[in-house]
Amino acid sequence: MRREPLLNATVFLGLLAVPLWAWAVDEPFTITLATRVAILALAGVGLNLALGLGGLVSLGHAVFFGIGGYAMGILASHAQSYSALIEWPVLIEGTKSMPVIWLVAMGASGLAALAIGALSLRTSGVYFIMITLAFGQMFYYFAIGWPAYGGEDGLSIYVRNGFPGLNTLDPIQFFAICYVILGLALWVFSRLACSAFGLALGAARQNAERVMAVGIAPYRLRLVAFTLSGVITGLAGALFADLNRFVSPVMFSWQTSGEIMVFVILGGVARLFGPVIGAVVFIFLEHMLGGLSEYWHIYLGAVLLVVVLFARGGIIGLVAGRERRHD
Amino acid sequence: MSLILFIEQILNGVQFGVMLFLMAAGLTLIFGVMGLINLAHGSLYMIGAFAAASVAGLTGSFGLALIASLAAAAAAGALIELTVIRRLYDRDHLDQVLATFALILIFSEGTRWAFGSFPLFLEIPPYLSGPVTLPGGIEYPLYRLAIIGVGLLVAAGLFALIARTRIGIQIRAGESDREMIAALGINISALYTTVFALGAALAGLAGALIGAIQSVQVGMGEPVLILAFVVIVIGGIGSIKGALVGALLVGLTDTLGRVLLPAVFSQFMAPQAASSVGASLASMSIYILMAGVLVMRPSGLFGKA
Amino acid sequence: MTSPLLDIRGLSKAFGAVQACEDVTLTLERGEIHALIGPNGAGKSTFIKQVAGNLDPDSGRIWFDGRDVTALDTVARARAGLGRTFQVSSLAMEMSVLQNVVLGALGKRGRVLRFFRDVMRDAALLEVAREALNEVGLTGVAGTRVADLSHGQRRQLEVAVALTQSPKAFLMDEPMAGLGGEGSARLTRFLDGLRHRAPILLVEHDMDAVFALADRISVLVYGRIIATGTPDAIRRDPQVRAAYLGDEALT
Amino acid sequence: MNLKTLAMAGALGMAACAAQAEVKVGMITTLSGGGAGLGIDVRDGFMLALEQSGRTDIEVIIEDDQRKPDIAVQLADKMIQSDKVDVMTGIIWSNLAMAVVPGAVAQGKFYLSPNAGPSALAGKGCHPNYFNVAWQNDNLHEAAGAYATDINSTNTFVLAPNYPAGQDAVTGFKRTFRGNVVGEVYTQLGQTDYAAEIARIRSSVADTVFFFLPGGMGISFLKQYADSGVKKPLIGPAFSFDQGILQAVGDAALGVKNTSQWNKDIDNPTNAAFVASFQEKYGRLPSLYASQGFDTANLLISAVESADVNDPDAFRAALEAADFKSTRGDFAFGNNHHPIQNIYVREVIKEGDVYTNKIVGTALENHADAYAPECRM
Repeated sequence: MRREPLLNATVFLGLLAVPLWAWAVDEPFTITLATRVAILALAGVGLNLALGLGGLVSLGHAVFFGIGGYAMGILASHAQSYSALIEWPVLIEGTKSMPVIWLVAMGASGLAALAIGALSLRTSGVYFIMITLAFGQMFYYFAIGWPAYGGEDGLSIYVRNGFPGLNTLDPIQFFAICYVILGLALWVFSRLACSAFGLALGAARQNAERVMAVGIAPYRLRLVAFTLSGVITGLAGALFADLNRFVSPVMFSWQTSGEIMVFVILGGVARLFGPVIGAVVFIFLEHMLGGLSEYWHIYLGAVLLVVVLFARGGIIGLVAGRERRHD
Repeated sequence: MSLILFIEQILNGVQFGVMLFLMAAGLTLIFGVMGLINLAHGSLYMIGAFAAASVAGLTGSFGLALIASLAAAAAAGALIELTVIRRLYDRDHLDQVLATFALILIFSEGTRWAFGSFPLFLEIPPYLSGPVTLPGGIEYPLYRLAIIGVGLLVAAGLFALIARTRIGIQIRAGESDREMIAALGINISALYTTVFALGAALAGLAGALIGAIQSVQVGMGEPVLILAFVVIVIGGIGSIKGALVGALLVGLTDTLGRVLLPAVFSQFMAPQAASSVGASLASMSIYILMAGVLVMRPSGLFGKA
Repeated sequence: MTSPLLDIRGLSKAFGAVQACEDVTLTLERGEIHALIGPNGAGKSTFIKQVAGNLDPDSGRIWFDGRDVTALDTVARARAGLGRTFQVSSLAMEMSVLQNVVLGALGKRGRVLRFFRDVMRDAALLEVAREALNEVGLTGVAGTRVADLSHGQRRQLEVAVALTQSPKAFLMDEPMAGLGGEGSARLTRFLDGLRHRAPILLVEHDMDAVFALADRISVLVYGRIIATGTPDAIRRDPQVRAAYLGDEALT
Repeated sequence: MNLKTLAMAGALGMAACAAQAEVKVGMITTLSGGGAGLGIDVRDGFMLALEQSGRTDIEVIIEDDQRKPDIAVQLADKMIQSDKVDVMTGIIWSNLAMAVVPGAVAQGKFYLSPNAGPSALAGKGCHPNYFNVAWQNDNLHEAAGAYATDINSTNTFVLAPNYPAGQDAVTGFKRTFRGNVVGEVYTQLGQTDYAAEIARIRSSVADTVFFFLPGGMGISFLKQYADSGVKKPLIGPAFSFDQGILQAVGDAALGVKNTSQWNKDIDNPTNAAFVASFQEKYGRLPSLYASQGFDTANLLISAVESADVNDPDAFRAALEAADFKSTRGDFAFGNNHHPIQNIYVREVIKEGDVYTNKIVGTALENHADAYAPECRM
């Protein structure tokens, strides 16, 4: 039995079992935590597409996370106050329907990723890291200074948005939605990874010269990957906003980008379940260490340092050994 | 805006740029020689400021405080180079980013643990405080002129170090070809530790100098760090000249953006809205500048392609 | 008589004061192996990069298969049918041997933006890929990670990837580099048969291979072609002897 | 799960574990990272009052929000869902309050704000279960405007960060200021260099400068302003002049006028006892945040004494009565559950080696906030 699939299955079922257990014993906060893990893992799956498969070290993925969040916040706040979003040239109303919000979030973050990617992918290496960071900062300062939707105060939505046939206010039902979406995203990721696109993208990460010499343009591949990545992270942002019933510019901050990246690296870059395991461990650490000391960031830093220095390939690498995805 | 005010604002931009240069020089040196992205550079800046504030509090001497800042930051730099950083040279940027991010967490909370949550006190020494009148009737704080002076001295010193000295030759060799320095029989580990400590000392000096006119507190390093990264990316990573030009560009863009953009918007908007929109755009201006430079020149102004 | 498949005219490239390539004119006819030789620093790499599309020439034009490709980039030239192998093996090191050749097959067939079908189960691509591996004799290591291959096997894989492209012409940059005598001999035999499928522009240091294989040889010295001709003619050319080839090399 | 639970049973300390607490209080505040000083002061003031009351039936669960809205929301969910708290308190920052408070009160919890008072919660968004023990955000700025008017300032220059609280500050100041605003500048949030702004102040015709720059921003501005040689008097709200910050500013702050609803020299027995006991227990002078934490706890204790928290209407009425001894002297709530109080003008002085404030006048008497009329409750 290969250890990585076993680990993946354990984690994925565990992520289902814990909230079900919490539901049975009426510990709703544990369900909320599990939901948080699922959503952050989803954001990580998005980043992993660019970072893991494409080798694109983006320190600006908070942009898409934030756009997804604000898509939810803006639509729901207009629905909440019964004011139209746009009256001219066509009347667009707000909405409290999750599926509509998701589509808007994915569309908007995808467009943003397309535009940012088109410019950023002209650079590479450190320059790419920094230009994506710069775009993140632009959105961050814009959101803080933009008074229409709350500026730094953000937007509060009093009631969680609805999904047909479900009561989203019930923690376990909202968890179910997030869990299913995470599962779908993982499935999409696994398909992409072994598709023609995934092969070419991976090859472009390892050796762009080779890919060009066989007549494939890496720029286009990377732009598509970056856009898809933004779409998934944007969807996570919309769910995250719904979990908290709140959005704020913090979602755009570079620390948010950093945290999403930490999930991916902690779990294992380019591994299917890397972001999931990373998010589980991160949230767990946050709660364990946060209880130990006010200065728990010291311990978090130490743990991260140990993982980077001594557990190359992240936690999955530690447990399951070096990646083997060959026929 | 009067000419005098405009010149004063240009001076402000230059001073801000020079301050950024002190941070950026170390970053770009470390990247150029070792190929390392050091997010913890902001922590070294903070350590310099805290060391200076502590020593100034004990001895009352600003000179000793500056020496302490150099020493403390260099020592902290050498320490992390020996224990952590040197394991990262042959890693990819991703690992470097994460490991040095972890160092930020450790340094920030460690400093808070040692010094508490309240800002520390560090003041301008009496002989440098207050304004002086420049030709043309411009009143300008002496201390800011001193910062410009120190920054330009450091720049000149760095150029001389790299162009003239033995270690400069080694640094240049290291930038162009890492295997070559090994072949030349140079002790690479010692060179790397030295360069890292030098970069750290510059950051510490910047922290101490700036701490006197700003707030010495935990977390003071990260905003400056991001700006310093913007600087070296605009200038081209690894280039000291690029860092200087980039720093001045960023300093001037930021200062003039803050001054001019609200004025521009007030031509056709209500004052409060104009001021607010102008300020928003001003805070985005340097990032727009950076994105623009990179789109035109993907390796910065003086970077190697 | 048809026009040459690859027709390079008056190519020049300078780096500052250094003229790395000066008025180079060279053709590749269908069915031939045309070797380019020259001492180190003669400008062979600069020349190859211009032909492949990595470097823009200062002046001169490149015609390929009746088309002016001077303005096209590497990707477009590869798509036009120029199959390239690199001097230093340029492969996706973390992938398997089979994945590398499938990648080659994929490039030629251009259906990269397929997101859901498992590419390693695509029968059409696999057939091309396995055929190429078979030709170079790498079938046995199809599942091995490239990083775990020997140097010689990587050289073979370079050629296999180029084969999957079914190119109209091969551009091979020192394919024998680092191969032992036995490996060179085997590759020489293989290339000998390949010329009938597509002509080869061969840059090579291994003189045995060059003189065994080439229909024509061009000699590049200091960025200029000083002679072009059959191996025999080159062997006898006094200018070549004087400028480059030592007497022993020609006997 | 409750590793962070700080069970507090009055003077008995750890014995709380065994006691059956009647009232559970969830405190979400900022204890780590930037701005931790404010949260620590609120917490310490709050716990001091609880300890002095000797009550064993109030259990306090304290959590650190790291100044992140999403963490604050998550903690609120935990406290409401798992810990099943009755009353919540502790939040320092308006943006975090806006993230937590509407949801918490909608779920039937009481929220007592020890610091943040965003206008959205004072006007149309007021709620029967929301009480603000500190101030509405505009109050201290309104007092600054009133003071500037009192000293016959005709032209003033205003400076605030470009975020909602900054824009509110300027709005509040303008509401009571009768002179001209000749310059209005919004700075970047977290900005550390104010040379460009100071140059503009120097060249303007303003005779006073109003600034709202909380935390490290204020320290930087004050130091740079003092060094610039510009002599125009500064006026600001107390946030840039609390005990923690003043020591880092030093002489640069001396003589600056600032407005506050509290100071350690307000003359009443409660305040004198508070200042003395706080200093004794924690070894530092209390800040206004500590006083707000202290008052919040005493308000809660007064309500617990006279009503059962499980009877929301009675408990609410007990809170509205505000029958407790405030460090500010008389204390009363307006119709929107925000304080009606005096706001004083203080001046920064040096007592021995310590920089602190003394009250030099009263800017506004029995002042209610401007949003109260919009509150229908």
